[in-house]
Amino acid sequence: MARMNMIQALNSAMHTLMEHDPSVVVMGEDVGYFGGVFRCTEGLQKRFGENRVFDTPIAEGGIVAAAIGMAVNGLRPIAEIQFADYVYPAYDQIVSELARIRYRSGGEFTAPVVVRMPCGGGIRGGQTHSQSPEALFAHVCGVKVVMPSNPYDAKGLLIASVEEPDPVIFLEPKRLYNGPFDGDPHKPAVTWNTHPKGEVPDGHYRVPLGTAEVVREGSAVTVVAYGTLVHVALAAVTQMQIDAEVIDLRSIMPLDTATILQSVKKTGRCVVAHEATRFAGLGAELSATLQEECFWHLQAPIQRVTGWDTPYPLAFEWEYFPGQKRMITALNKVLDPDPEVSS
Amino acid sequence: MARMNMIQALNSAMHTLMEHDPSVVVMGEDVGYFGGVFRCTEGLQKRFGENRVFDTPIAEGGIVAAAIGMAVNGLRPIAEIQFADYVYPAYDQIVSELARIRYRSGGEFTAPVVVRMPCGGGIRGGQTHSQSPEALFAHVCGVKVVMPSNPYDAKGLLIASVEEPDPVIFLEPKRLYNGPFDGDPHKPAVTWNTHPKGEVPDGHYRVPLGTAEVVREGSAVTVVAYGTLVHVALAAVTQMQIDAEVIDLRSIMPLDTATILQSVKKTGRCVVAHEATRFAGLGAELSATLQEECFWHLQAPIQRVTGWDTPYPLAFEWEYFPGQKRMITALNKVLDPDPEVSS
Amino acid sequence: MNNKPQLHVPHPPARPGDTPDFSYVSLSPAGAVPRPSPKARARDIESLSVELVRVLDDGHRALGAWNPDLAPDTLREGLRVMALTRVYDDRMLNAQRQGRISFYMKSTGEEAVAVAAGMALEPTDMLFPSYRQQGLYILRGVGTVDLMCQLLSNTRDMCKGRQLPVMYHSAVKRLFSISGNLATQVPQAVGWAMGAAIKGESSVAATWTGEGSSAEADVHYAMVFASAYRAPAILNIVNNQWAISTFQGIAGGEGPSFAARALGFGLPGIRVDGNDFLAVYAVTRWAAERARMGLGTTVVELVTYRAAAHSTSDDPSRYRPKDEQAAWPLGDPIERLKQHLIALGEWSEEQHQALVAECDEHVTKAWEEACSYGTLNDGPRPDPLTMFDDVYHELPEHLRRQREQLAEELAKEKA
Amino acid sequence: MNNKPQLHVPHPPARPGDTPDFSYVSLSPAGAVPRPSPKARARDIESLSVELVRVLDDGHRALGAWNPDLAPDTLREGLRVMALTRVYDDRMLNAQRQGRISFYMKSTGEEAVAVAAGMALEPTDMLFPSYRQQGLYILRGVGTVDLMCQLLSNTRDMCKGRQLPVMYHSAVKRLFSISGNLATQVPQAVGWAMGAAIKGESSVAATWTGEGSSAEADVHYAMVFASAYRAPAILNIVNNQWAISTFQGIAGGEGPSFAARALGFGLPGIRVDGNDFLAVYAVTRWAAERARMGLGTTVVELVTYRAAAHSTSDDPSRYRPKDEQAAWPLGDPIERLKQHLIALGEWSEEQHQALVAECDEHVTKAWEEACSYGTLNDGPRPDPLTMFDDVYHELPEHLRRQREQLAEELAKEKA
Ligand SMILES: Cc1ncc(C[n+]2csc(CCOP(=O)(O)OP(=O)(O)O)c2C)c(N)n1
Ligand SMILES: Cc1ncc(C[n+]2csc(CCOP(=O)(O)OP(=O)(O)O)c2C)c(N)n1
Ligand SMILES: [Mg+2]
Ligand SMILES: [Mg+2]
Repeated sequence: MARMNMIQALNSAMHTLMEHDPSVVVMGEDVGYFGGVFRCTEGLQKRFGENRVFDTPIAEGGIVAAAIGMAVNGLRPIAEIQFADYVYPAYDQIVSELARIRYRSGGEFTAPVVVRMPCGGGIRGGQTHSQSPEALFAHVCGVKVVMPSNPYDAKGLLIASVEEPDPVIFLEPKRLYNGPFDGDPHKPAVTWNTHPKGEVPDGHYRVPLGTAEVVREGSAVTVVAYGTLVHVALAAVTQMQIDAEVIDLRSIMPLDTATILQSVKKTGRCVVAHEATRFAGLGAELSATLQEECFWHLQAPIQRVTGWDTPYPLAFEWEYFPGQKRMITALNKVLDPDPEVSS
Repeated sequence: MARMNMIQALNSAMHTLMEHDPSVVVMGEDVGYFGGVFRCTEGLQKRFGENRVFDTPIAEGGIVAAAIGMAVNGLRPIAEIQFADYVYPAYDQIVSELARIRYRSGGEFTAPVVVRMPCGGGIRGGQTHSQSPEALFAHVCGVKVVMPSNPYDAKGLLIASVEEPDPVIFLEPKRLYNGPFDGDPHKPAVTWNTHPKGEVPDGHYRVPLGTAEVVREGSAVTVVAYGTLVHVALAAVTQMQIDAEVIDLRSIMPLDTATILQSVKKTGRCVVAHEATRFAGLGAELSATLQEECFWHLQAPIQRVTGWDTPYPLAFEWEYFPGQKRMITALNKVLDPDPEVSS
Repeated sequence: MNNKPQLHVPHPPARPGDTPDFSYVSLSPAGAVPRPSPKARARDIESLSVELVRVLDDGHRALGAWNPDLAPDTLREGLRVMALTRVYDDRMLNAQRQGRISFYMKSTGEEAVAVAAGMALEPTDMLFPSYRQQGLYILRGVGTVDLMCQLLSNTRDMCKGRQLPVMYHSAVKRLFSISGNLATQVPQAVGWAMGAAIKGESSVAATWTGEGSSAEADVHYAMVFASAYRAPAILNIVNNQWAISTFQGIAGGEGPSFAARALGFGLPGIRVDGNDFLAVYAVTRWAAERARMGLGTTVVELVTYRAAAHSTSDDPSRYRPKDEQAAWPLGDPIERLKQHLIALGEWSEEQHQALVAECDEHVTKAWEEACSYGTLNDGPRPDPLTMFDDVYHELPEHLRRQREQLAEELAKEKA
Repeated sequence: MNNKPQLHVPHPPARPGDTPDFSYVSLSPAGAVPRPSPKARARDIESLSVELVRVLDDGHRALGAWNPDLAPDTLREGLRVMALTRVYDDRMLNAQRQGRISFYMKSTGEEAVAVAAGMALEPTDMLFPSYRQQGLYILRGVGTVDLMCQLLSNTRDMCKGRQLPVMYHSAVKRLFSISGNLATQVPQAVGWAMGAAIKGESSVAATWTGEGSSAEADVHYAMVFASAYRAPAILNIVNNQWAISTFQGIAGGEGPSFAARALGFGLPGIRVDGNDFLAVYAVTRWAAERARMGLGTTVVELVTYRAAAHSTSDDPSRYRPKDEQAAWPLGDPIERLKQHLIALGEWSEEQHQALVAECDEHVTKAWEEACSYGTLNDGPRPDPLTMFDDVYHELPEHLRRQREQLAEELAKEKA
């Protein structure tokens, strides 16, 4: 056991994986000698050599394509995309190829590639360093989609993802790299040092894909969140002193529907939350499924807490970010719905 | 007025636009001399010359990028992507550029490009000639998204889209090119000849973006659909002899929420339907919004009728396609919900 | 030359009604292009990208340093595979016309770019073809019945009914799954080759893509990565002059050749007569040898002509002269190899007729067997519920439920 | 040369602690490279892609056929803009260090690739820069205050608070909006140029992108389209040796040069000393003249060195020797132009000091004014509700509601 931030936890995961399995390789822009712009791959090239950890040209489509070829050849590539905002040049290789190879070849060929990328805002990155594109992958069958909210899960999920026979899009909320963040930019930053999930085993362990975690039990309302919004939700319900259940999805595809449904059937009220834009975002899927499955238990319409349907503006980052205020408004609506107003 | 199928209507729209506005140009793979693999651009090069209608290299990203540059230079390009399944190489230029230029330049630069593409299945196209990627664009703020279901709307929407100051993703359900299709592949194909929406004015008219059409009035249940599913819905409710209201969205972004809400508040029951895969599809957005806004009016959970969350398999096209059977099952569920089973 | 910029749009030399004209195809005499050592530095052999490597001359003799000196048996084997490919293509086109399969794409006139190249490689080399190299499947011994079952989407379809006809694959024969999305396989092949290098294996990856498709980003990625990492790969660009209705000049622009695209990346680019079995074999062998020595990727432009329609959905008479193929200066690959063997005294018209008859019979038998496993319209049908398999390695909960829902729909149908 | 393939990974010649070594940069003597006619056929001038066009020699004289023979006033104007750019960069870096702005990117050491090229073009030519050509904005007279307000995201920010610092634009000055997504502007510039050709206008589009970014698909698209349609465009690849921590060899691979990538497309590729004001001017002028004659696109590789950190988020001492710039063989563009002017008797150290002082004062004043419109931490702030504008040309209903919701959030905050 050691205290780690999320960067160290991811680094530890890659160390562990590479020690155990010679077929694991790490590739991406600036990941080699430099160790990555967020330092997630620090020390890997020194330890495992250039044959297994190397810088790539700035060509995200080429990175994913080459990783696919390597995976078809029996390797287990971990490809880093420097920012999730820059994954779109690789979108065709992900959607048309990575997600389809098993299917279209009747299961004969597979490409178990993990594509890691930092996502989300809160670091003054402006509209091209802040995006959360998970819905754009969730809608594409054939890839799995993961987003940890803490160091422990980050390591366990990354190990599970690399060991997974299916390709995985691994999204890392960069605002959480150095500490949990409850959505209040005015508070001094906190580190993972005192957080229970900053306690990370040294060796090999997995957090299985497709299992959500109930991070806070409660019976008055359910908040379904992932990534940064888990911390915002916890802070908001604490502040409100309500008996809320908070669920951290961790895995977006496959989705742990059972855990969510069970909770909402219990509470009868639900808020779904993410940082990504709202329209046709993952919150819509969660809300739609929940109302299909829990309709007769619902005491109020499910509310979505999300980023606005605009790009992520630099100067208005905190007005964009779905922070505690937005969360509290939604929780209040759900706890005390007004049939006149909301319909 | 003339009788037209959807191909002729689109062709007529482009003729009309190009006659009226010298800045309109048409570009894409095989659109020039040949007139397009679906013949939508037939005769345009002959009429307007190679300077305004030309073949492009097979490089969808280049097509959209060049169209952006041309639009920034004051032209109004209509770019054809041969199949919607092949739009992903252009995804970065659409998401990061086309959708963002107005915003990031504070409104100083704009790129009013229309990207046309045939979508949807039902023509034995298999997994790479059948996709409906509308949700992947709807989630991206800054582009508008349109899908006509008939010749009249196709022409009016295309004219409106090209005259629109914002970029538009224009999706054409190719199964509807030659006739309405109610989802039953065993019936003989019908043409647009006898369909009222096959009656298309010769000259200039617009169907404004953001306006849905109530194509059938009713009070028992609302079906919200677009593209092929409009026809499936009409056939299904006719077969069931129920007093259903059927709404053709036509425009996905902006969405005519007012028309849908009004209908669902009236009927208290709703099915949303599209051909695209279900998970995080547009149906989720519709369902989520409806339950937020009409919760207290709903008599039953909203049901989604969609393609499955698999690629579109060639041999099982009709098992994949959300046809009347799937529609009827959903309608029955909504009309006669079983609180025990569905929750 | 103009005084003002204006949009220049490349034109094919001839449209329907015009006289075919291939004067734009620059040719070198057979035997004329020197063969450098496979260890040559790329910069010293740049002229290979604009000349045309040819071995067989018009008198059917094999000339010059690129002559691979193949044994007659090898040549006959090449002829057999090409002949079988052609018969297979012709028969499958008929099957499509008869409504037995829904779609087909022929490789007629360009059989050598697959077969000769494939023969020059080792069975352990991995191939990433496009949809027009069926010759590779036949060469590597994927059963004709298996191929046909794919076309029929029947109960024995290797793709389990999921893919358009011709989108074959074979893991055991090291033939990668064909994608409907053009050119995506090209950088994948480079990645595969990088993997071989990482593992210290001496296998080579070879990939094929059309000249039209070379405009896609993936071909650029492939060259960038190949250049950086010296991947042991061969990138074949099949220049068959047409991309559906689009003339090769739209993708080729003002460029000297498609092979020349390699030079800026420090990769050798070789332009070869794609209808000359011996030349294609020799160039592929050269590139493979070079790759196996750790000297990286070669780009090969195979100059050929798409004699058939693009696909069964296409009608080329709408955009090119009907008699264009007759004017094609590089002839037909089967005819040329046949005449060469005859000139060598190793083959005869009679033997050739017998070969074609044999191929015919083989295809007929195979077709009968394949149809017995189901066709579009009758016979056994694969189970629709399998459509949920292989999206992931296990069926996730949401797909399990959708599968159940479909099963109910199907049950209703029966009821 | 090895006997087995193995993954070759290109290395920079020196990492921290090593002695800098630029022997890999091939140089030509000033004045040595002949200047062909702008009407020359691309294939006849291929050597320009590997030689290095230089005008200024080590003795500060202007030599050879590429000497653009500029009037001293023009040279002084170039010097002034470069000096102002450098002062601006230095001061904005300080502002970032002091926490007044959140982020900054300097162009130090590569001012000429923007300023000299920009001066060689007409005001009606459209420019598509990357984030490291601030010199173009200064050259075209976008107000320093306006640029600073962008950096400050304040009430007068042209980007309305939406973009990262340095992502400027100016429609009136024909400077396209800078994208955070690398290289996307390159094929857009070609599209713009195609548009000019379609309209029959003689304006040229020029674009700049880094050598690292040249690996992106967009650069390939740009060359493919430029080659097909003879677009009147200039594609500048700024090879400043580094892409963040990544050595130029990762994008350059085994290639002879980045300029040489053009040749396979039949486009001229010219490699030029990017720190030589006169050479950059001359080459740009040549390419623009060619484009205006309807002869299409030229690719220019500007060889320079990124003297500063990649951005304020970067620490280059982690990946390259600290003293690398001192060893850079092409010196500093400002120093070289200054010495040339002095050698001509058209400038002096005193005048130069006065110029720098003037720039300094100008920047100080501008900064004061800019800050008065608001900074990160204090002063007036733009209205957050404007974030909903310009997503579309009109506010759609869903954004109107979201805007209302935000207004309520903000009202609560105040309350
Ligand atoms: C990404 C993508 N864009 C467009 C298409 C449609 N398409 C299929 S084949 C083809 C022409 C390809 O021409 P070429 O590369 O020359 O190969 P050939 O058919 O001549 O063998 C096109 C445009 C596609 N399949 N994929
Ligand atoms: C598509 C994309 N991928 C990655 C990045 C992250 N990134 C920003 S600058 C940069 C390096 C660019 O290097 P180069 O093109 O050489 O330009 P330079 O910074 O040297 O001017 C990278 C990788 C990005 N902005 N966009
Ligand atoms: Mg072709
Ligand atoms: Mg650089």
